[in-house]
Amino acid sequence: MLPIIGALVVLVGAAFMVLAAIGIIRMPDPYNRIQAGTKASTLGVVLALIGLGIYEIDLLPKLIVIALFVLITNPLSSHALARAAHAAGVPLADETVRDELAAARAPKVIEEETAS
Amino acid sequence: MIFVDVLVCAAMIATAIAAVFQRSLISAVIMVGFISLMVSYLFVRMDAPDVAMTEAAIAAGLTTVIFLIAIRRTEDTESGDKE
Amino acid sequence: MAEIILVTALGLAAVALIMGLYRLLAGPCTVTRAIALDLLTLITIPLLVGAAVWAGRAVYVDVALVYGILAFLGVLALARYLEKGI
Amino acid sequence: MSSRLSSQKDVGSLLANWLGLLALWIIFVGTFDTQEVIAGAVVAALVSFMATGPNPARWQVVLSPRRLFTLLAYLGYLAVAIFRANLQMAAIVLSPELAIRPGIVRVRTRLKSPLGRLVLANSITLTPGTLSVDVEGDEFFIHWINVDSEDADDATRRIVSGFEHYLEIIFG
Repeated sequence: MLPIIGALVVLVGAAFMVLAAIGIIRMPDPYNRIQAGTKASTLGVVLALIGLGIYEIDLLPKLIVIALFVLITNPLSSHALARAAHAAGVPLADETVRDELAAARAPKVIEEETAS
Repeated sequence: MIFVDVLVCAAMIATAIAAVFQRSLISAVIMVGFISLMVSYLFVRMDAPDVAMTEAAIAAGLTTVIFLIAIRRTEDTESGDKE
Repeated sequence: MAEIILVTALGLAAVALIMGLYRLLAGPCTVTRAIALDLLTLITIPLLVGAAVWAGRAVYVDVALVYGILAFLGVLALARYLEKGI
Repeated sequence: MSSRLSSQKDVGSLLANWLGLLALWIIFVGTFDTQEVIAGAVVAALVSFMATGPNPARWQVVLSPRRLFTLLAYLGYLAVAIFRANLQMAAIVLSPELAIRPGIVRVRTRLKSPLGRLVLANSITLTPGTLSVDVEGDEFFIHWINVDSEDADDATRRIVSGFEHYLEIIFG
């Protein structure tokens, strides 16, 4: 019974991964791709690891440690990518409603220029 | 599991060809990173987990950084196309 | 029964890998390619563990462990380069 | 040596580091074999002693039962939030017209400790739909895939307050 439950959990996780891949293909700009891609797949990966741990019960502690590492490091990399995209001046999609970070950045640059 | 291996091999070949014809060198570095990821998976499938672990540790951290430093010291695009 | 479901799930993960590969190859900008590499690394971790479970060798899990710890380093280096250069 | 372990708190954090590293070691090697445990204890003691020192960014958390229970409740709340946000994201991705209204909004946090802010920013990033792009002082710039409100206070209430309620007790 336990292997079937574990395999079903892995199946749900894999479905979330496919959804993340669809999201990374369909979304219009890098920020939305980070939203749909790398972060939506976090739940998929964690579910798949837990499911494999239920399937093969000996591996469960190690897989939980891997899942914890993924949960800690994944926000770091997606935050770094989003920040790099904004600093490199990657434009936001046409649907974008507002961009307060650019508004907050713009006056400061002018101040620095007048100061120097 | 064998069809996963076939898919992985096809993905590797496609990525390698794309990396050769890529103009932006940073994109080529990213593609090489993906290829080494898949090489690591194939090492695991071929019953060599120690080699795969070394490949993972070297490729994930070291090669990318070394490539990026090398690109920083030279140029961003391939020579010959002054656009 | 359980094995069939497991192989289906791993095949689904491989399909997600191929779909993410499309973004890696066709991505319009470098940041998009880095995002795709991040996603592909993340998908590969369960594939490695799946190979370990399929072969019945617990040693294989250590490779996934190394990727879980170190995978974000490459992406972090890329992001830092794209932001201001190393 | 005595300068490194100046106060009671340092000894406590050294001990906590040692226990955590030893538990990680035992999970990695997978056995309770005597040699393995002894080797792990020695290595964990070395590493935790090197990591303890006069570092201002160190964890300044004092453990108490109430904080521990709040931490558990927070983890449960985070899991539910991640699950719900993933289902919403799946609905967005699968809908044919791709109904998104993305934008970068500014929210304000009441948390004072750096560690609490780190955990808050990571939690915001971990739930799909919101992504913390930058931090400046006590203001977070958050990329939001569905900008529901134009007002900064309303956005703060919707995104941050749920997490903040728990984190204020844990790190406050």
